[in-house]
Amino acid sequence: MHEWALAEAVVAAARQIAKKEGLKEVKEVVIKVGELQQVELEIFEFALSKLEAQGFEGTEFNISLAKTELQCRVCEHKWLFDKTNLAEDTVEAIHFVPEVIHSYVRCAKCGSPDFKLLKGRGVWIERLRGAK
Amino acid sequence: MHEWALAEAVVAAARQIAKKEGLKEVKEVVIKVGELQQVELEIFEFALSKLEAQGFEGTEFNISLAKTELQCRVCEHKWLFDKTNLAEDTVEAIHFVPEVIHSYVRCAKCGSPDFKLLKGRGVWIERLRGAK
Amino acid sequence: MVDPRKSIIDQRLGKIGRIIAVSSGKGGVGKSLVATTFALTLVQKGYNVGLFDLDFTSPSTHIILGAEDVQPIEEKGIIPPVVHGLEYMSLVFYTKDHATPLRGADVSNALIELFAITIWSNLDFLIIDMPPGIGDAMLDLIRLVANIEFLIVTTSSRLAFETVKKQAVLLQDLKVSTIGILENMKMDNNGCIQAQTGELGLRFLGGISFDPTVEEAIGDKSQLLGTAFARKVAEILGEP
Amino acid sequence: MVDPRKSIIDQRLGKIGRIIAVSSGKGGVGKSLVATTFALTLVQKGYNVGLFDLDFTSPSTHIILGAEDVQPIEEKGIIPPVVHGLEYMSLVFYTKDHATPLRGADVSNALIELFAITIWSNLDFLIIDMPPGIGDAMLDLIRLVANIEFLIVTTSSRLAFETVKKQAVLLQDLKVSTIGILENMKMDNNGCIQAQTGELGLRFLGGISFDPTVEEAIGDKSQLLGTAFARKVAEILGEP
Ligand SMILES: Nc1ncnc2c1ncn2[C@@H]1O[C@H](COP(=O)(O)OP(=O)(O)O)[C@@H](O)[C@H]1O
Ligand SMILES: Nc1ncnc2c1ncn2[C@@H]1O[C@H](COP(=O)(O)OP(=O)(O)O)[C@@H](O)[C@H]1O
Ligand SMILES: [Mg+2]
Ligand SMILES: [Mg+2]
Ligand SMILES: [Mg+2]
Ligand SMILES: [Mg+2]
Ligand code: NI
Ligand code: NI
Ligand SMILES: [Zn+2]
Ligand SMILES: [Zn+2]
Repeated sequence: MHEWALAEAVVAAARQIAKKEGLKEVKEVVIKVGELQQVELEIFEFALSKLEAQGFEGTEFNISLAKTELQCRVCEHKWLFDKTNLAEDTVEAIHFVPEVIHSYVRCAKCGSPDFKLLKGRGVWIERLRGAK
Repeated sequence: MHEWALAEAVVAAARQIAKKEGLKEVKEVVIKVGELQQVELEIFEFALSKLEAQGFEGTEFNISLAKTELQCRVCEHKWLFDKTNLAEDTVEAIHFVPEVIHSYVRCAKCGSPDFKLLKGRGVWIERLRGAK
Repeated sequence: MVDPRKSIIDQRLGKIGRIIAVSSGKGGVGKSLVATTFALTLVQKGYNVGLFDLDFTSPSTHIILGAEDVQPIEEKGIIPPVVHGLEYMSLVFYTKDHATPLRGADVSNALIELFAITIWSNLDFLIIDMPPGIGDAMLDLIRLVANIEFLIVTTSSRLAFETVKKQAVLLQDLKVSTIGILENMKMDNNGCIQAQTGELGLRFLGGISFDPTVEEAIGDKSQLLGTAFARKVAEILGEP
Repeated sequence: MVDPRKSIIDQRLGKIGRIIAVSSGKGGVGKSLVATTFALTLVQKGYNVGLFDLDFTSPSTHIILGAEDVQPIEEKGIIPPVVHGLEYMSLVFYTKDHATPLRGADVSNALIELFAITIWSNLDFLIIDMPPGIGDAMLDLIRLVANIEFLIVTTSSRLAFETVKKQAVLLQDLKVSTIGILENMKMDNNGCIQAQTGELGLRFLGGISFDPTVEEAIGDKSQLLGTAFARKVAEILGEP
């Protein structure tokens, strides 16, 4: 449910961008959600729909998921995040703060916790479409 | 003159890449040198030419300079590195370890030392051209 | 690509009176002990107080508080549990007893995430326990938290003060609000740190002696607040 | 795009017998004092020794050594100056008395640069003074320095040992060589840290008392080596 907080951030950011770019109307906000954070899309979308009232009446929030790609800094192995073998607690911890993945997950090839998140971490705004 | 040490690193890296890619012969190593580090190109090229003997007899080391672009994390201002107003000592310190720029240079717009080096830091290999 | 999280931080911190980061370029000077005791002292005075542990790779405040078996609640954000009257937040809720090997960029990301999703109530004070150094966490507070104030802790040792001096000069240069310098585990009475603090144009907040009873009191709030250390913290910082 | 610097590090360190990082998840436990005294002790025994300060944002070893007016020489790389018989390297040669607000990525970059360009001679030992924590510097040593060994320093305090324990378990998991745990500024004789070190399956190297004469000796090599602290360091680490 903390998805609500993330939705508020998206709306606040969209408002800032619209202002900066001098948009009178925001037609579409293109949002990417990284798989790592396991955002519950229904809640996130529900929150966005409620927040629409705050100046985004006609706005379409276009959300798509992005796979989470990780790369080991030691052996350069790349892999996609997969929660299958993680405990429920762990997945929940990563849900709140994705970086704690470094406490729980290791490179499958060399065992290192020293890997980068190449993409698909959390929630970001790809672009705004609007009218001036 | 520590350019020699950087040249050795380039040759060692080129050898590793060539091995990894199974190249029998390396025809060209394309090298970029970021302006920030103020590498003395004559010494660097001289060192490379001496090091050629070590397995890079016919290799062309193709060096070009890259401007140094910085961006403030506070106000997002972007600018190009310019040593004009820096003390000689400071330029020398940055020559050895470019990151010490954070001790001496501030964002011209907001005064912050919290900026990123977007590009043009030091020496890197852009690509190798060879024959298998 | 825009990171939306930064845009909500002002709003998340909007209902908080003062935000004070207990900081030091140097490690092991007593930041965590001072921050925790300071926060508890303010609670005793009747203020609404939050304590936020930003030392992600070596968190200590949960040990000092004896904050076991508490966990944030997930609502329209993360609601910090109340520990001894403090709204308390730490990454340790999510890392438990696992080591947390984070590079600076991860520290920064985790910090931004926690600021974006933690829902503090109408606090009079939010006290932040900082990691040592002048790296990602300090730089992020400066850029992201509009009304941040730094309280700098040092010991009497040259090894601590040389670093703290550089940090204090930097914060002054950057026009970041600095409450002053606190000398912890004070060794003698020569007033050397006090004098040097004055030369920097900063306020010397006071000195706190080494108190051998503190170690025993770690994890026990009442015992901690009964130490000479805590009385001194209250004397120096009780009316911030 | 390839960073060539990493490819030369093995060669730069190739003539060095042992590389020991004096480390701690916790700050202020005595890493810098132990590392410096350890290195000086090895010099006294006739070994060829280097001391490399990797605590870029709060460097201390130059103060402990009293290493003023020295500077590396630029040749086919950077030749560390010899200070009290030690080949000595620190970023402070380039940052002087300026604060060095580096984010983790900058720490990592500066560390790689220094490893790539510093020309050590045929050393028996390179002692590394680490910053606190388990961030960029520790992770980089693990990935870049093949035969790195960690010596972990703690104090007797729960606040230090809780963090050190996590670090030690992590290093064991990663199969990184760890010499053992040193208990500095030891407070009592209950053997608690020693027992817990044993439970971790690690070697307990010994305990060193708080020595009030150390502060006076900072910056004066002969005085430092005459302290009870230094005698104890020599006793514990003299035959590593
Ligand atoms: N005034 C004091 N008297 C006794 N012990 C102290 C005092 N201040 C701090 N300590 C102890 O010193 C150590 C470092 O304190 P801590 O708060 O963890 O420092 P930091 O957060 O700066 O790393 C801890 O073991 C703590 O209990
Ligand atoms: N055994 C000891 N006796 C007295 N003072 C000590 C002892 N060990 C360390 N110190 C002091 O404790 C402080 C922290 O030591 P330092 O080496 O700077 O720690 P670190 O490098 O872990 O931050 C310094 O002021 C140092 O002089
Ligand atoms: Mg602390
Ligand atoms: Mg309240
Ligand atoms: Mg140190
Ligand atoms: Mg020698
Ligand atoms: Ni949630
Ligand atoms: Ni040079
Ligand atoms: Zn790996
Ligand atoms: Zn700026």
